[in-house]
Amino acid sequence: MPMPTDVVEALLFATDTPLEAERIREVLDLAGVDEARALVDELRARYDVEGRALAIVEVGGGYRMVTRPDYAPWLMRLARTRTRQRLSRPALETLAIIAYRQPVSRPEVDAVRGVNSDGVLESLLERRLIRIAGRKEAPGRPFLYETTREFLVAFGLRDLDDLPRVEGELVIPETATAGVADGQAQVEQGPGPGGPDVAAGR
Amino acid sequence: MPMPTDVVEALLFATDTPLEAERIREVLDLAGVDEARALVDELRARYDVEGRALAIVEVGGGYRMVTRPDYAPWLMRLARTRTRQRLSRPALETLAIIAYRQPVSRPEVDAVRGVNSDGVLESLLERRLIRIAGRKEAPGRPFLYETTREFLVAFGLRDLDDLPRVEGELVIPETATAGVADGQAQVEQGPGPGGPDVAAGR
Amino acid sequence: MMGAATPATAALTLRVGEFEGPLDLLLHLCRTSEIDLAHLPVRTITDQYLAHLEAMEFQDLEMAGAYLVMAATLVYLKSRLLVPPDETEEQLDDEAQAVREELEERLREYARVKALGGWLAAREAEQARIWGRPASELPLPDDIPLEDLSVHLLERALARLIDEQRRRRPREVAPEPLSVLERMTEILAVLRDTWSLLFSSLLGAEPRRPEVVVTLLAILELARLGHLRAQQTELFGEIVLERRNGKEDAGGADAH
Repeated sequence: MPMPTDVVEALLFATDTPLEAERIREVLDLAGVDEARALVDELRARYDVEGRALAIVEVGGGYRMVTRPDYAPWLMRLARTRTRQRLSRPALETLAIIAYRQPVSRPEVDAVRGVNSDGVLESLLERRLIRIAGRKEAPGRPFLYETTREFLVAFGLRDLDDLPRVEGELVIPETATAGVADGQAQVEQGPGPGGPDVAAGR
Repeated sequence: MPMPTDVVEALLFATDTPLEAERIREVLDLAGVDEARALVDELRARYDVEGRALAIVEVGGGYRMVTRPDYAPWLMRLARTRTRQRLSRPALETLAIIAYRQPVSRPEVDAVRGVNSDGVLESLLERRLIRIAGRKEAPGRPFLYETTREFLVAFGLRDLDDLPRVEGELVIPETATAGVADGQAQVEQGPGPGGPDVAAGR
Repeated sequence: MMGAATPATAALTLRVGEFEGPLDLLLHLCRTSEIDLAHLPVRTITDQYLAHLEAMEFQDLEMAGAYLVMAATLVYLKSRLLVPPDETEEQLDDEAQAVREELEERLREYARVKALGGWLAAREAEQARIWGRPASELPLPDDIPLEDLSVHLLERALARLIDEQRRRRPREVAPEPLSVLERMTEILAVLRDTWSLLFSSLLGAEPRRPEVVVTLLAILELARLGHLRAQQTELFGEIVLERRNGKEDAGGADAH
């Protein structure tokens, strides 16, 4: 009969997305999530003591089995091409704004960046690093954006608290008063909810 | 400095196609294939001694890291929870039709999608994203489906008017059972727990 | 010297593409002149900004507009400088001073965002050094985790359907019993990680009849498609399932 930690090992091996403690609990029929966490911790400690190629990391609200960074040179030689492209600077900056101020609307993102963010938001949505979280209770009812779990995984973050603290608060300037944003950040007022601004550019 | 056997472990972990001894030799810059084989054998022996969840097998002209067969029942349970926690593309498509054209009957959904939607509707019902809104006054009196309050919550919508506008109109083809395609007016309104806000505005 | 009105000519060769927008350019000018973001020297920075603007070539009208609006703000500030001009302590009237402070705040804010963007980039690079298990072809990349659902996905799904209808390509009606499809997905996912398994291990402890039927159908379909081989060594014995090392294996290598 397999030991519970070994079952956890099998489960972690068999998932390519982070495995939540709750799902471990469910699959192993454990009484509580804490028990599941304890099993992972035990396995993780074992991996760390042995100091081999694999490690267990906590990311995006779950656990993942990954190779340690020291092995990158050989894995790169294995030429498992990574189709995932690096994000551009505008994309990273937009992501930073959303990560800190979520949920946040496009006009607000525009105001911080001083430029239109339509295209960037679109590609971040496409890569599922952000999602639409609803609409803002403001004129034009613009969409609100927030980061996804995929975002946490892509950047190796356990949760949003893993983001570094920034000196001072990130302040989103009022779009109406922001000189630069005038004229471009202003949402074209649609006749009703779901107005033309939403349909634009699709 | 990583040990060669550990490098082999990393390589096997990161590939799911059988890894040939020759590839291992190449990546590790070994003198010969025998040396590569010896490393795998060493790793394999270590795995067997420890008797844990993972094993290394020789198949299809190469080596693979796999879970031992004893763990299959748990992996199957895991796969099932994974299925439950994701929405497939057909499910998303069906959900879109219902969200934008609710209430809508199964024959109508089938006609738009061109496939039988029984299974998809089932899984959407199970995930409580849709519910039965009543029966259509049409031959066969098929069930009508509409989105739920949980649907709104999952997508961060206040009400259905918050849905993004889509250019163009989805045509619901005449179906054998649906006498009037646009017969939404004659819906038997089920004043269920979903509340009037869900059905409103369409 | 930051009092110099003419910016370094070397800086003028910078292309538009190197800046994310007017704030980025302004920040760059401040950084190269080691300017304190809390005390923006209006005269110097305006001159430098305008000089750069002249050297820029815009392809994007909207982007050009954003740069021009910033230019207008700076020129406005410069015009409100009280005379006599004092190089060390620039004085503005209250109204203009408010605009300056807002601009300074936005600049500091942008500096923070830029720093965070840099942090994320480093983080991304770090993540590129670790490998997880290869993403399986299954579940399909289209499958969305429930917590990452977003209305733009519904929007696109509907747009796709409408588009298809427009092109009048009637869809073929085909049966799609999803639970069989789902079960196929599950079985393949397990077989990826374990290579061979017993039929009985696919079922729960107390399998219900429909579950057995669906599982059996899924296996038959997978066998037909060449994804697995099912073997029964003796009559009424256990069915052993084995993943077939076929073309889907070769495809899997570059599927991620």
